Amino acid sequence: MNSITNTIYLDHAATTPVSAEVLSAMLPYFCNRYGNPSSNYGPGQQAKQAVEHARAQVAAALGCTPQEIFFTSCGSESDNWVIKSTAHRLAAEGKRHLITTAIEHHAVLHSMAALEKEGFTVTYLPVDRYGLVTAQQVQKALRPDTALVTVMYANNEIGTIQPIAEIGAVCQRAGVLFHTDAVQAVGAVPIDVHTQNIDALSLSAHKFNGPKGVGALYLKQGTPLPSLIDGGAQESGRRAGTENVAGIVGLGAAIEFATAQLAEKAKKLTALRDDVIHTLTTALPNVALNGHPTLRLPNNVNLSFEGIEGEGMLMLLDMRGICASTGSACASGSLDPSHVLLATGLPHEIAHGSLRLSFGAQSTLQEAQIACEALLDIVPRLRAMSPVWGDILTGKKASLLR
Amino acid sequence: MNSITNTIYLDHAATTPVSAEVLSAMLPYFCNRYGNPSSNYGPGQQAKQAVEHARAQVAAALGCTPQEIFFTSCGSESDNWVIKSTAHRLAAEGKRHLITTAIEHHAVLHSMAALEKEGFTVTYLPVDRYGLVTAQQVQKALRPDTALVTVMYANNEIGTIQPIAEIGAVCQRAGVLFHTDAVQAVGAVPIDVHTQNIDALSLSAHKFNGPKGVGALYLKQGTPLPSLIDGGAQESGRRAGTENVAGIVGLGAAIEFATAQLAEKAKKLTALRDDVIHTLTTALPNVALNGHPTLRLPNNVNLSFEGIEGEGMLMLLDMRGICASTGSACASGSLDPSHVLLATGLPHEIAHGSLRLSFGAQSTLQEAQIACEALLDIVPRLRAMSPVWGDILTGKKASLLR
Amino acid sequence: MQYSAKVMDHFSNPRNVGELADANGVGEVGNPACGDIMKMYLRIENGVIEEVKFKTFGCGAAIATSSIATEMIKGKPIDEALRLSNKAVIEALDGLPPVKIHCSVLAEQAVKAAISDYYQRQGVDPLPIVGKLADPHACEGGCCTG
Amino acid sequence: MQYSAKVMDHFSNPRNVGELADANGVGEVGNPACGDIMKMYLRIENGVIEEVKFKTFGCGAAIATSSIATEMIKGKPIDEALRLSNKAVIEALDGLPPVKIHCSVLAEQAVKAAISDYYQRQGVDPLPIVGKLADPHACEGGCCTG
Ligand SMILES: Cc1ncc(COP(=O)(O)O)c(C=O)c1O
Ligand SMILES: Cc1ncc(COP(=O)(O)O)c(C=O)c1O
Repeated sequence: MNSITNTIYLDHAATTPVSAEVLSAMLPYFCNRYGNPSSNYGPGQQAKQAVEHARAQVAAALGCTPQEIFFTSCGSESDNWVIKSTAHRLAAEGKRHLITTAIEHHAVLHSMAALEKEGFTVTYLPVDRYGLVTAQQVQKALRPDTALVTVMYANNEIGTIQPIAEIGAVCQRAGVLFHTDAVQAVGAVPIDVHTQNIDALSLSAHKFNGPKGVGALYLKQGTPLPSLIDGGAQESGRRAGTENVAGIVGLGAAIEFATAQLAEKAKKLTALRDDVIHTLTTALPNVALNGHPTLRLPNNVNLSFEGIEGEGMLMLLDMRGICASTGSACASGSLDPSHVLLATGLPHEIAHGSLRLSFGAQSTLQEAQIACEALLDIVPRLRAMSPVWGDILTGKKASLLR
Repeated sequence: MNSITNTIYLDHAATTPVSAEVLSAMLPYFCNRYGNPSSNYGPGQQAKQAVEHARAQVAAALGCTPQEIFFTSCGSESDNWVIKSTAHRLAAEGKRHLITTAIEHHAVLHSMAALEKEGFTVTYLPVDRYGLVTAQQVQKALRPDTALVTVMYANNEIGTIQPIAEIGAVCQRAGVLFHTDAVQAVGAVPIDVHTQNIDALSLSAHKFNGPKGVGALYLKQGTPLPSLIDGGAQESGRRAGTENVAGIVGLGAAIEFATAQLAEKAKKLTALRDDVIHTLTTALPNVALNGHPTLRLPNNVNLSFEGIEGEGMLMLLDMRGICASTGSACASGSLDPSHVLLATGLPHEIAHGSLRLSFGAQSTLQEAQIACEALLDIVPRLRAMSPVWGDILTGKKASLLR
Repeated sequence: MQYSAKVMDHFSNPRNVGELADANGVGEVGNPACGDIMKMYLRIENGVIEEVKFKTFGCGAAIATSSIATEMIKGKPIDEALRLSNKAVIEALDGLPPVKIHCSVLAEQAVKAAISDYYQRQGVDPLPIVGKLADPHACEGGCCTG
Repeated sequence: MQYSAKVMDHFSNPRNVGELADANGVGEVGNPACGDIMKMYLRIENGVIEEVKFKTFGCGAAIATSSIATEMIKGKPIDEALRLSNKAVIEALDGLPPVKIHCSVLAEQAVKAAISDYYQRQGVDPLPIVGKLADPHACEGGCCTG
């Protein structure tokens, strides 16, 4: 059972609790070791050492050097920084083309949209029904004026893991900077920036039991990148602002814990995941898995339940203390359902009926079973109210599931 | 005595400890109430309410509405955001001129430098010997193509407080956006954005016993401002990134405490400040106050000690467990001493001999006295080693102090 | 989403769910592609709505507004049911979140669509009585996106 | 600033501080406007540095490098003192932070300037012996900004 009392929290892709170990690593840096790392006296240097220790922890987790790690305030900042600043820098050399995918997080897509407004050209690679892009697609999209390729490591909604090393190799051969938004991947799957040919990588602490409001950008040694936030000489002069020392310490501790437990955690969660998928797809009719069956985050379940809408499912789950997520527009107040689900070719009404369960290090089999039981009750109940489901049952309407 | 054990911390302008009350307000939001404010279920909405409560606390402290407060990751981000995004937005209308002062924080000055590289024109208003600019200077500098005026509320090095309301009135009449970097002022002096004609204001929690890594931008209702960090719909769609809930709660609690205790704290610190200034300037020869004698932050002492250099002072203070700051280049590894001190007309060698003591809510008279006693020992000791001081004593060199 | 207790009640215990085999007026508005569809079944006798049922595919507010709308028109004369405004639906639910306001319009439209259907079946042109209805299947009029 | 224990020792207990009334070689390098000035006083007898004192205005590293440089040349023949390199100064201090490396150059230059002055007072052209010295008062050569 999770620490939000009486709650079964199955939305770890949205955010995770700070683990007790991480919080205890952070605690001294609020009221006691509160020095400014830029200060030369003892307490300042103590804070600086803590920041540098965290930098080494992040570097160790990614297989790079500490000098290649820059702390930011979140995954979104890391994405914005590398995309916008690279585009602006290379525009001077006439490179005004960027490549990404249709299923990126909004931090990437809206950065691209901002650049398009400025006159940049962006290629959005389509994905297959599983949410996959291929290195060949990237290869074909490359142009002489391509400034950057950014492809997310793992998708936050459907959990699909991309062929990062292959895409990185294509970019490396072309001499184009390759960035990956690994916000969902770090702490979940093993990453090595060198063997995977990654030039830049975004991560965010709160996705792996670290605190919210702190992230990092890995940037390959020697890669120029103008600042997004100018000012003081923090982060080797590349990202200004007094360091969030406690947050950075938390990020360092969290990534070290997550990486150490990675294999064990992945094994446990993969079993849990496949169990839940099997239970729900066999016990209920007209349910389909979204995302790839195996090239998938160990903690991600994303299902579409035909004939019903996601917000209602979430509310009925919430009433039982179960936290989940949906790609339905109704839960987000936007016109369209998830751009990710649509990009995989799902019709709108199926996308509206999607549900994401994302497990965490502390999730138990019992929690997963309670959630499944709840859905075995909730889905039929909502379907009984649904005119769409009625039409499918009576054959007036064909099923849209594939 | 401060909570950095055996330390007399007199560098509150650099950063402050998180107060026990603020930390206890934050603590539930790490491991327990860790929901994502964008999530619709209970724990998410609980987090959202905490963020909105903090927004109301910040608004109450500044005299604006909660809808006018946007949380950021630090004062530097707030500065960069309002300056760069306003410039880029108004450039489309042909407004490519900005006005600021010579003594701003680097977050402002380096944002301006970045814009100058893009072809914007920046007027840097000079200051008088006390570090003051006047509304008349702003008035004269305004042009039809001026996009923004930004003048810091109070200077971080010399503590001088600017005539913000008058400058704001000039900008209002001219219809030009007026921003003030109030990172040093919030929690130290009373602020009311309406009566002071402020359109935008930056603040940072760690300067008033809140946590590092969280700040805010006040932006007057109806002011367009493109995002610096694009992505999710957080902060009314203006600043993406999963909210730093614990940090934001800490910012809210800290600003409420600081504002509640403001008058009392200011009275105590002003007395402490003037006592220290009096003690040191009377007991030691060739010492001069930097900044304005009365239009000055209650907690700021900045003195120049002729004939010696600041880093040495800091080191000898540090050996006695006293934390302070200097405008000397030698402490920062830069070629020139503080641009602020130079802008007030101080010769380089006097600027190198500057020392800043900045007190905090918890500072005691005893701590101030220990620091003074230490300086009464340290300054003569360094002067005894200094060929410059020797030459002044023997009359071979004239004093450069005014 | 901050729903009132009333909304939560009608969402979790919706009144009058189902179909009416002997309905003489049936209206359907919304579009599953937009995330919501409301189907309203009426049995009208002597100008009075004797029986009403609904089926809704949609979010919590879609279900709650349908449910309360059926309660508000049940047993009422047609002309009173026609005066059911989305405002009245919102008030009866103790308010709706801003992004969900349009759900109440959808409920109002569903009632009107069912009454129109009733008149049509009676061979009466509904236009002068019910008025012109908005395109019942446009996403812009969707429940969550009004 | 991360100074070695050796630097901290020489900074807080500098050796040979002061002036020499009977110095026969005095060198001054640095510029107070750049934040540092080192003045070195030598009494040279029979080609040997019998006595040495210094005064320094400057940062911790400036004081420490001056101090250790005086120790390293005291009692040494001139030619040995002339071979004092900034590297040797850095090593003797167990290292200096990167931004402070130039302080050691300043200390080396101060010794050379004092020896040049000695030769000049003796009516000997120092150039062939000491070599050309860098502009002793340029900020680029400053202690903290090398
Ligand atoms: C006047 C002023 N502006 C801006 C900043 C930047 O704030 P932060 O370090 O939170 O980015 C500071 C402090 O560092 C400051 O004193
Ligand atoms: C794939 C992906 N990228 C970026 C982000 C943004 O991270 P943050 O909320 O820390 O800015 C998230 C999570 O919100 C994410 O899942």
